[in-house]
Amino acid sequence: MLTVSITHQLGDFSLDAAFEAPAGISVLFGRSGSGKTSIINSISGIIHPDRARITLGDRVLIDTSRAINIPIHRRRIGYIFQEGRLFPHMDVAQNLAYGARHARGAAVVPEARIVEMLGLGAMLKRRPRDLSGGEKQRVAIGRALLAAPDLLLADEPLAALDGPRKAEILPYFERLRDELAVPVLYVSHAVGEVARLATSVIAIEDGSVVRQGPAEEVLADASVTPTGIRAAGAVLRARVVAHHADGLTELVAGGIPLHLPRIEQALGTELRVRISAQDIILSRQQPEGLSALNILPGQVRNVRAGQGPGAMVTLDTAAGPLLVRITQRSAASLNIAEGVSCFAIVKSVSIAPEDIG
Amino acid sequence: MLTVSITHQLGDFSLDAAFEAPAGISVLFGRSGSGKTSIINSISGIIHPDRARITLGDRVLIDTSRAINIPIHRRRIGYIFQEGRLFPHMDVAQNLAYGARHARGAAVVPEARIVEMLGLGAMLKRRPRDLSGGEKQRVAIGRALLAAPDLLLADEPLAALDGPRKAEILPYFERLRDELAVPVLYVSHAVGEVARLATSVIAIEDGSVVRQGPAEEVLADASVTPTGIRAAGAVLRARVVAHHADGLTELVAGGIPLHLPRIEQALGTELRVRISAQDIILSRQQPEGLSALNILPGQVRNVRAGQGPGAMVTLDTAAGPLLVRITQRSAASLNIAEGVSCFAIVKSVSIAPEDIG
Amino acid sequence: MTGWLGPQEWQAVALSLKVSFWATLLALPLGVLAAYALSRWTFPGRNLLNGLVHLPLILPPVVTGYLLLITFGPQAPAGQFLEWIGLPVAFRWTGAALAAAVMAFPLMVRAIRLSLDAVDPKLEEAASTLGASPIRVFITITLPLIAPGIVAGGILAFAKAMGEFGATITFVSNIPGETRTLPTAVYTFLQVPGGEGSAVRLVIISIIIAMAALLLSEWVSRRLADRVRGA
Amino acid sequence: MTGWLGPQEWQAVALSLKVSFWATLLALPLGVLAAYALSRWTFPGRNLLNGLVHLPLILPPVVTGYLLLITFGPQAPAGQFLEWIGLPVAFRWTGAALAAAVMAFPLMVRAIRLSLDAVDPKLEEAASTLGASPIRVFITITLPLIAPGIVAGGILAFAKAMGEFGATITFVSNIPGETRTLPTAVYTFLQVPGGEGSAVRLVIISIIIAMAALLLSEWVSRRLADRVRGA
Amino acid sequence: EDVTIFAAASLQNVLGEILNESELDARTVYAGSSALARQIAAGAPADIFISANESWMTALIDDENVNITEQVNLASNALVVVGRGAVVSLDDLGEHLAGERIAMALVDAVPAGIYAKAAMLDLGMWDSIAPFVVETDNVRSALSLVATGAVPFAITYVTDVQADPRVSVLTHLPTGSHPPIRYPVARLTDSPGARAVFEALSEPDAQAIFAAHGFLPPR
Ligand SMILES: Nc1ncnc2c1ncn2[C@@H]1O[C@H](COP(=O)(O)OP(=O)(O)OP(=O)(O)O)[C@@H](O)[C@H]1O
Ligand SMILES: Nc1ncnc2c1ncn2[C@@H]1O[C@H](COP(=O)(O)OP(=O)(O)OP(=O)(O)O)[C@@H](O)[C@H]1O
Ligand code: MOO
Ligand SMILES: [Mg+2]
Ligand SMILES: [Mg+2]
Repeated sequence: MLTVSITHQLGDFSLDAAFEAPAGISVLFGRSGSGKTSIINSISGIIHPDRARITLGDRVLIDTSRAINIPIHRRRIGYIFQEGRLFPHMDVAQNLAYGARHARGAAVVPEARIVEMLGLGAMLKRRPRDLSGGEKQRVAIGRALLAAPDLLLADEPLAALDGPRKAEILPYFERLRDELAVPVLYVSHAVGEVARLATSVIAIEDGSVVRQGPAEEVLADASVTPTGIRAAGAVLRARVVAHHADGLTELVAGGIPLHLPRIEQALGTELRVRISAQDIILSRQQPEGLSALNILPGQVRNVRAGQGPGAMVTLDTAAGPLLVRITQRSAASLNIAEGVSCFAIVKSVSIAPEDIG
Repeated sequence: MLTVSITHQLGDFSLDAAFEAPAGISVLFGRSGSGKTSIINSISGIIHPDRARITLGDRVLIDTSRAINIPIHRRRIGYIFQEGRLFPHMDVAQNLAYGARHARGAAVVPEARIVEMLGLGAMLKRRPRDLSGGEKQRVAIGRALLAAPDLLLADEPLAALDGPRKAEILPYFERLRDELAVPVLYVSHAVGEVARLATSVIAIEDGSVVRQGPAEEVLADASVTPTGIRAAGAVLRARVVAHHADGLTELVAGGIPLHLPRIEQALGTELRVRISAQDIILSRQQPEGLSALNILPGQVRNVRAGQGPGAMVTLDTAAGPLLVRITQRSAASLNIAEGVSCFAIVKSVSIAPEDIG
Repeated sequence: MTGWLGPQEWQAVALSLKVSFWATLLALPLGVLAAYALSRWTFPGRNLLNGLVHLPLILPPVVTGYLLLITFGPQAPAGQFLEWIGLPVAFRWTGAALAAAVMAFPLMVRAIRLSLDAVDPKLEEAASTLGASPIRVFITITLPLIAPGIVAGGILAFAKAMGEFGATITFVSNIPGETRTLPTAVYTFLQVPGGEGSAVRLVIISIIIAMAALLLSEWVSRRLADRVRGA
Repeated sequence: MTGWLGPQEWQAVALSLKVSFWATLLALPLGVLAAYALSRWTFPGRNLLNGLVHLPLILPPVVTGYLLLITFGPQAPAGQFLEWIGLPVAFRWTGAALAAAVMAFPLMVRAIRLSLDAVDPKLEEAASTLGASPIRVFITITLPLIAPGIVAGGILAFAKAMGEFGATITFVSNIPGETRTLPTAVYTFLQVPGGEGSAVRLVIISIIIAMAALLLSEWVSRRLADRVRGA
Repeated sequence: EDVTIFAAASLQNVLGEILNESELDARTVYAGSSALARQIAAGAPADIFISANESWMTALIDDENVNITEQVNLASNALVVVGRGAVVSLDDLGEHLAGERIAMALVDAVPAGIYAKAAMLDLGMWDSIAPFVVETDNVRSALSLVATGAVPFAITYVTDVQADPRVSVLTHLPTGSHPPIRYPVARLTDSPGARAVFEALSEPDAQAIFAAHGFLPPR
């Protein structure tokens, strides 16, 4: 458990943030310039905040009121920087080894595995300046992971990567989250990443925490500014029950079957499935003859009309509450109001691979 | 018109690419390390390729066979670098002015407008190191734009930006594309960006061009590796016909009405609307009582089953061909085959703001 | 001798300041040019230039002074040319400045080169893409970025010029009011038994002046390095 | 005198090489330490240290030599201490090395400081987050990154040591085979009628040696700078 | 080599020859008289000190840390005006020098300069030449200024002119016009070697060599 409370002035910008990050991945979410990097820097010890108390488990990293300030190198924190910061005088292999050399525990994952996972094999003997932007970032990720830290800080680690590479690396962060006690504080702008990875979400605005809580809650809250309407969605917990011959995997969430393209997970695995509010169509009668495979009956808990043409519907289903974004025009024409029953139509494929995990 | 033909060896990596970029935005699309930055560097003159012929309009920038090699500063090329490269000894205002000072023509957009658009007003007197990652990138964009170049090279200019900020800056690239003759070569990993901006797309793999053509064609091609299935989609041309009181804007594409959340465009404006293949639901009969507002009747041109559980359906509609991704299971149960008629159901809001433009 | 320092001694102080100032000013642009050429260009004779620049460091100062004398002396063509353009150096304070500049040159070039080598060529490329010609890139990007090195080199040169003795006295002698700089005056006192007291006074003066310059440069250099660091 | 150089002259060459080598070796670690302290730490007396380091540059060499003589002479406590630990410097080649090291020290410190100031502290921070203690950060990150500056400083010191005359002859005199270095030998020849020929030969030798060192350092420095540049 | 001689640099040739001829084994250390005197005062391992400068010898005699057991004058020297032209008479000298630069060693510090100034004062020429005096760190530098043509005249010791064909003696300055130029030698230790060297320097053989190099007998 990481607890953070920081007050710090940077020029005109004031940082005044307090939050807790439980085990798992806590995503710091906020607009450019909102103070995410500053928070991360304070935790790592790179910034010495005006006032702060930060604890990691039972270790106090800094407590300005008691004049405690553990130096950076003893904080046992892995930091994946926004700008790589590879050592220019070392080749890739040496950069990676640098983390491992000072590692304060057994490597979480063996080096060979990390090299393979990050696709670094072909460039081990190259120097940073001979790497492409994305390649540098991959090396930086590997280096931080090999240091076997007690807390991992990741500042937009995947921003420079292409989709397929992102998709390859994301599962590793998931493994970190699921298999290890190492808490991860993860800065990201990408809703997909947030939804997929976040155990909890901390939304930052202008240097302050505007919302924090379990990912399911925060992401389901359409009012969280940085997330915004388009990112709203619900996260369901589902269990893998069958792998069908036609390539679909069947999951069950609260008794309701969901069909998704093959997920390589053992039967019985519990997964989190995110369904974006805008990917759901509502229908008053049981739909038929549609290509969409997943239909969840439910009851409208409430309808909130936003500014603009949209309305956000919360639909209670057996699988859990769903968020549905429709137009006010549709809400009116379909008579959608508190208490009415209707059906949520979700295309199986609209649950993006990044949103399952 | 930019024509490019480059052969160059970088360590183990060989670049061997030839393509043409017409006016408008040509997106270079490819995985990390595929050679995008190397191509851009060759065009800008930063890399001197082993063999190359690059022409911009009627100017030859480099022709190694004729020993022509225009120096960087006379190429009149604006370059937004992957890593910012702001001048550390100048404040933001001076960095911006640097571009304008050597500008080779009237500013495309007045400085004040760029400052406002990129949200730089509050940081004009600050130095680069006091900026957040995204702020730096915004300044870099502004600086390149103010140089009034004949060709703009943009290497993942938006990767470090958050969604809302991206959404603010994208329209500017669109204006560049639509209003000015300046061709733009734009590197991006983000399908949304590509779809929205690209006039033409150049797909790179391992240093070679694997596919190039108009954006509509390339993006509709599910086989373009870097794009991948999830990014497939069709781009329709639509015209704004009405702004309704409930906040919806009505467009018409090939006689078919489409409803989208308010788009701030004058009546009569021609827009490109991208509809992702996976955001469409097919129905054999005319659907009723659904919250989805956009229903396009059409006829199946062909069905291609991919590996995995999916199938890609090309549906000819009056608005143009649509790509629809459904499961093979649905295709079978709905009897979707070449020649059958059916309806494409698109939620108005599933046309993402980034995909309109 | 009235007061703590006599008029002759004050004269030496003033002269040393003048000589060091001009020596530094003379060496600076040439030093930047030489450093740039050595750091960025490859040309035939590069090693020769490098060697020449360092020569005054390697040679005993007296030898450098002697070489200056046979190059710029009243009989030598170079000396006569300078005289002809109205800038005679033989046995003039201008010659003292020349000697000090030559002696300080290697220090200055080294300092500037180190700064130059640390400039990220990517920034220069970026300026080129913005349409800046090589000369403008140099003036607007390279020069400001190497400013700390130039200041460091300048102060090194100034300090060296304040202390230069061997080459100066060999080249331009010790003419009161014209070429009798502080170190020459100090040397004079040290040659006679019991002259240490007067020498010490002059040494203290030089130390104070050089320290002031040093502190100033330190301050300027820090501010510049600060401006330049981190992007 | 047999051959081109007589045995005494060879002796001076060998001695100068030995003295310069040890002077450089002595100055290097101290130079790195002083440069680091001046560049990174703030402590009371920082300005004083800075001044002290630069003193040999400012003072006429003869004065520096004189100060060394009264500090490390056989009668002075520091000199007696060194003698007691088995490292006498007075009128020994070790003293010549000490004098050369002191004279070269400011050049070396300046060179190293410039390199240090150019090191991006972000890289050091990154190493800290990877668990490297300050001393390890210094050894594994800072030191390799300032290697070009160290090489530059080292060669500057070596060249200066090869040419140092005033302080050396004042401090440890001109004892053949013990403290008669190349520049001192040159001086000696210049003092007698007809000695110029020998002096010129020795000057040529020093030039060749210093140029060789220079080229070597140039090469090493380029390779290092290359390794270190660009991330 | 158990005897170390600290000697003024200008005595290098003559001393080398004397040691050679007399087959005495000694180590010679040459530098400016002032530097050597200071080093001896600081404890330098010198057995014999030959100074070109009487006042430094006097200073050492007065120094209580230095134990000088014997002291004697070895030779003396005379001043000449050198140049690249023909001989001039002393009477015409003033006219000859008028308005031209003349080099001499530092007139307030280095013996050759001090004597030269004294001579010029005595001859009543100082005031007219003073603005044109070019002072050098030692007398040899003054000579080389003439040799390279940088200045037309210099005042040096007669012993300096010998080997350089580019310069010639224009006129000899009267020995009475300046204080006697003496080369005192001192013995600082009591070893037999030191005694032997000290004695040998005053022997007729040594004196002949001094004379051959242009030195005058001790005064
Ligand atoms: N030294 C400084 N002086 C003044 N303002 C500063 C300084 N350092 C940072 N800031 C400001 O503090 C704010 C927070 O910066 P920070 O780097 O934490 O943002 P961020 O959330 O990481 O943004 P991004 O997503 O763009 O990286 C920004 O507005 C930035 O301009
Ligand atoms: N000097 C070099 N020596 C060897 N290989 C190099 C050198 N420079 C670049 N490369 C390799 O060339 C390939 C192309 O690099 P480039 O920077 O063009 O990729 P990119 O497509 O821009 O990637 P990214 O999206 O990660 O920025 C990469 O595999 C890179 O490792
Ligand atoms: O022997 Mo001297 O002291 O150089 O004139
Ligand atoms: Mg940031
Ligand atoms: Mg790239």
